Amino acid sequence: MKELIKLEHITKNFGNLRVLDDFSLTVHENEFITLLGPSGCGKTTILRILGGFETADEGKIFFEEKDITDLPANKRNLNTVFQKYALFPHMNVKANIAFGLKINGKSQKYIDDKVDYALNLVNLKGFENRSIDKLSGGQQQRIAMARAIVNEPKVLLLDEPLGALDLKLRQEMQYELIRLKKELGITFIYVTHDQEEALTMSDKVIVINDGYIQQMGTPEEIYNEPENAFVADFIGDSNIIGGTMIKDRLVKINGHEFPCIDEGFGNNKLVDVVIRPEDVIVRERGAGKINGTVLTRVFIGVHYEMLIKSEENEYEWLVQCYEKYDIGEKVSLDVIPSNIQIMNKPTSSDEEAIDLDI
Amino acid sequence: MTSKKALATPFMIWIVAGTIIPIGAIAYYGLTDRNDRFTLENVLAIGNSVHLQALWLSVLLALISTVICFLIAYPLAIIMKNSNFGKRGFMIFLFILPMWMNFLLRTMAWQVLLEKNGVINGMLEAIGLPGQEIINTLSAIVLGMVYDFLPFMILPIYNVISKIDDSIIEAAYDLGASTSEVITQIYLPLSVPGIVSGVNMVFIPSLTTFVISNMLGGGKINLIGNIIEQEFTVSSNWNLGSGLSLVMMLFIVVSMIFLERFDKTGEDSFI
Amino acid sequence: MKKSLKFIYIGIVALFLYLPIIALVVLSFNESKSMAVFSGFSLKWYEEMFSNRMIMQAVINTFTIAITASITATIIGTLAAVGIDGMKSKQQNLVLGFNNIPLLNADIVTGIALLLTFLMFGISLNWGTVYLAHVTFCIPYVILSVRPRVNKSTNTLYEAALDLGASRTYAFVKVVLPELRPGILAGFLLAFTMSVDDFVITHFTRGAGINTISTLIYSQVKVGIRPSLFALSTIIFVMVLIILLLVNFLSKRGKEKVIY
Amino acid sequence: MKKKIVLVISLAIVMLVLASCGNGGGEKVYIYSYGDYFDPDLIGMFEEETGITVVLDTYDTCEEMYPVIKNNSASYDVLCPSDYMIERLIDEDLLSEINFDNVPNIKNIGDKYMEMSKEFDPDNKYSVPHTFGTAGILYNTEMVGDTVIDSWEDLWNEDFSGEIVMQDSIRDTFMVAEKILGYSLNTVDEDELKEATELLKEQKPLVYKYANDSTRDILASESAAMGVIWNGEYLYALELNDKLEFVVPKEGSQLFVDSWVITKTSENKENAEAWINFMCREDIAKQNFEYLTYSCPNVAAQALLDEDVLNNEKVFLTDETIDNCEVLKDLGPEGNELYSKYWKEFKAE
Repeated sequence: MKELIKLEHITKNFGNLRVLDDFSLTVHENEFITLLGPSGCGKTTILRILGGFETADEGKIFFEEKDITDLPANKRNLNTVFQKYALFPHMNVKANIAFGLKINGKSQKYIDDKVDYALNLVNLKGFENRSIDKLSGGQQQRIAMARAIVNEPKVLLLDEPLGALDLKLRQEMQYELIRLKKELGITFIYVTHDQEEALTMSDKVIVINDGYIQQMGTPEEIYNEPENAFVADFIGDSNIIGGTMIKDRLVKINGHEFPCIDEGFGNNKLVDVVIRPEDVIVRERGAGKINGTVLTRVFIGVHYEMLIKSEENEYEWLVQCYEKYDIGEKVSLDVIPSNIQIMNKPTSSDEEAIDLDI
Repeated sequence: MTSKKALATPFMIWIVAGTIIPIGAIAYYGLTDRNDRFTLENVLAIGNSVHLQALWLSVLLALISTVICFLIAYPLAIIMKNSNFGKRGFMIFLFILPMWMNFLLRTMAWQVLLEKNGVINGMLEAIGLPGQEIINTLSAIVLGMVYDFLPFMILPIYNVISKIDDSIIEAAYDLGASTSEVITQIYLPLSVPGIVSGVNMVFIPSLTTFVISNMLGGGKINLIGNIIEQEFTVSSNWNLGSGLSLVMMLFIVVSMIFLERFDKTGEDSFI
Repeated sequence: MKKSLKFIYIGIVALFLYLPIIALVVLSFNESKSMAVFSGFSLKWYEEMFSNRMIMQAVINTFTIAITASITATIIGTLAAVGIDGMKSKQQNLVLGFNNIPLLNADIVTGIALLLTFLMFGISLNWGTVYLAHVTFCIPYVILSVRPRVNKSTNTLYEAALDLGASRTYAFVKVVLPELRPGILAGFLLAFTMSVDDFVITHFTRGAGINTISTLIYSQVKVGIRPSLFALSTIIFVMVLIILLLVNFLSKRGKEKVIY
Repeated sequence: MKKKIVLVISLAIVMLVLASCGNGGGEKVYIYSYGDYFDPDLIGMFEEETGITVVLDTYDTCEEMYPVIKNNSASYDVLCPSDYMIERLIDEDLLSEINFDNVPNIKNIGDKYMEMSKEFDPDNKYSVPHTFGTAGILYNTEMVGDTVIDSWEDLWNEDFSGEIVMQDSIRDTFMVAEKILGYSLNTVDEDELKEATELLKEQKPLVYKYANDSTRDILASESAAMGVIWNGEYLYALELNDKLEFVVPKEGSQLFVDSWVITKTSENKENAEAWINFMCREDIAKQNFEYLTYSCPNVAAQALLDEDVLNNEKVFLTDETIDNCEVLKDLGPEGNELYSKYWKEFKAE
């Protein structure tokens, strides 16, 4: 795939606060890329620098190998779908969608056709003359999309576009976005703090925290092989516990040795171990390695979610399973080797702070 | 709910005593002659060439000042909106503070500044420019009006503009609009309520002032406000003065209708 | 627009607004009475100001009228803002229309109308007539700033308080009023400012010997104003400046506390 | 029930306010005079001597004062209007006779001036002269150069365009034009008035400003070369700028007498008389003259003044000058309306 956008060594400060620090990223053509991270992590700032609403303090931006670092927003061939849609309240639906086309001096015929096409695409045919404040949130969202795509941008920047919608609508719109992406065949750069959204839609997810990229990869990679405690904790629920890598393919957790599939950490090295709650196997007492007592139990639809307190070191395991165990019941836990994910202990003080939080 | 409504009772009494009755009083004086007989003469006196000329001059000067105020205030409001936080509060402060100096004194200060041998001419001459003779002319009055009423244009416009979501402006840039297109197609239509109330708050006082024309016009220029004021003081023909006031109220009614037309936000933006 | 260009623009407008004020402040320290020449630094106008009874009386009048009128207007206006909320929308529009009249009406017309009314009812002009006139034009400002705060949430809060067993008065005083406080405060300050700065309406409704700072200045403008009035305005201006800076400073401190 | 309570409270507030409008206790005298027309220190002295509190208000022109008195919109005790206005107030029964038993110092006022007063107060029953004088041209000797200033017509000299200051008061402004045309100051002939109006309109482009007492400051700061002003301002103007000179034009001028009078509605008449008596005391009149520099009709006070001031013909006019001057008379309602009409027409130009 061809390289489309390149961010090189971007640094951005707001006052004394460093939001982005030496941030580099390459986006390829026709990718659906998601910047995922907690609020304040710098993901929106990246999008705004791309859109031309902020200027980076240092670093360069290339678009199709041209330096666009100093190009103002209105000259960039990319369009943004804003968090709260930012529709023009004094214009009707059609005028909103036609805005960019009119500015670019397109013919009336072309504009009419384009607006028709865009409204069709977002399933809002016949809404041309509605006024903006008469639309529901989901409809406004679609108009915002339509307004951006009629300009045929090479890249669409989406800043938490589904944040203001309710759950049901949000799920619907996720499918809608995937469909749109396929039909348009352009690059989407999507910003969200919702990991489910990120995993559902993207080709590539970039997890960001404190202005740094924590991990980059396909949704599966991110979920199954988190590279550090932050990613593991941020993406889905996890049990993150300290352990010792005795040798390749053998790790000691809670005083018990578990075979695993990771290599290259060295011998007798302290590591972090990530085990997803659904990967913990609950067995009758004695049938597993770690002994524990069921503390709480909630039924959440498909399965039960339980906290099980380990007897050896009081660690509380988050566990999901289909069988029902009573509170106070004594059980044993086990994990199969491929579900054990080993990570290096964080080295920077920043990440230690995160560790403490966990 | 009825008990809640009753809270407005003192206000209703005040409306009757402080607004309705006084307007009735003006109407009564305006529609009668010295002997309390009904007449339309005082109202129709606006057709008198002297009055008409003063009215025409007042409308003209008020229009000019309003336009100048708008042209100064609008870019300022946009700049104020886009300045960063700390500065924003400071700037509102900067433009409100002068209102705390008595406006008569501020106006009079212009007299001092513009006097033929005044401060401004002194400065101009010091840098080798010819002195300007604008004191006691129409320009001096316009300057006084712009000076006195500019904050009343800045504040309502700023109020409306500051409420425009930044992302709407960014969206317009994002869609390729240039700065001038953003101003004409986004800022202007969205700030109409503020503009209307700003225009009202500059136009009406400019139209009816007698103080500024008195202080800066050198007694050479009579605006309709001067005529009415003089009917009440110098000439003591209160009936004529009231009749002309009734005519002035027409303008106010028109401006009220204008305000009514535009969003209620216009009302809030007085503050 | 370039940043420096913005700066220059703001600077020019600010200069335009402040030039006369600077001139007045400078002249208040002028040795000579003449407004054309600065003949030397002197504090004599400040001395004269404090020893001149007319000026002191005008200061007292200005502030007693402003304080009493704006307090009265704040009470009536706040009650009205809540009361108006309980009206049907047609009634609301009518009442608000009347409320707008003193705001939009030319000062000169308002002043004359009040003057004629006082005389029609045989009320001789005095301190009280000025007070009544000021209350009249202050109320709309209070309503204007309080009304936006009277909305659904205050209604819900009021009902919630009733639901929890509060009496109507208690609910109003303890629940609704605190909710309206910023609006009330803004309304009061606005009314106060308008009252202090008013000239035209006072000019028409003032009685014998009732001068406010504005009318005193006007009566002196033609005779040749004495710099002691510049001194007075300078002092008021500086006081306002200090108060505003203090308020600003304190509220900033307050905000920081909230954050940390 | 609630409604009634609110109603009662709001009425109570209104009543309270109305009640508080009454004046506080203590003896008072309400004075309404031209602005800056006597030494402000005198107020304190008077209060100390008599225990009467002075409440002072000022006006700029008599015309401004008249409607206030006429409508009794504010009640004053003592006024200090000019001659023609006193006549009008007497005619309209707005003044009360002064009890001269309470004003023994009336003896200090020269007979000459009491005689002059008879022009507008035929029996000397209502008024006590405070100042008198005439209008003339104050000019800057340097700015006018070689031009000799001795006629009202010099105010129409186009060489001084934009450097001429005129009075901004109906009768005083018309006076200048009427004198040039050779008409009486008190003409009510519409044709003559029309002619005067035309003359004033013609002059308007040359005029820097229509001003009242500030004429002195404008000339002192050399923003204008000449202006119409009262002779009483001359000494003070000279202090500010020694290039100034004053002349009473040869066509003759207006003679004014400004006198203390007491209103019909006065509630503090004896205090008012005490004030007038105080102002007539020789030492007070002298102090006031030194402050005001308007010619004072108080003969006893004149005796206390320096010779050269007394002999200054610009301050204490010669009989010859006085004879050449005319006193303004009240013109009656029609006459006043006629002046108003032409005044407005001239202003609208």
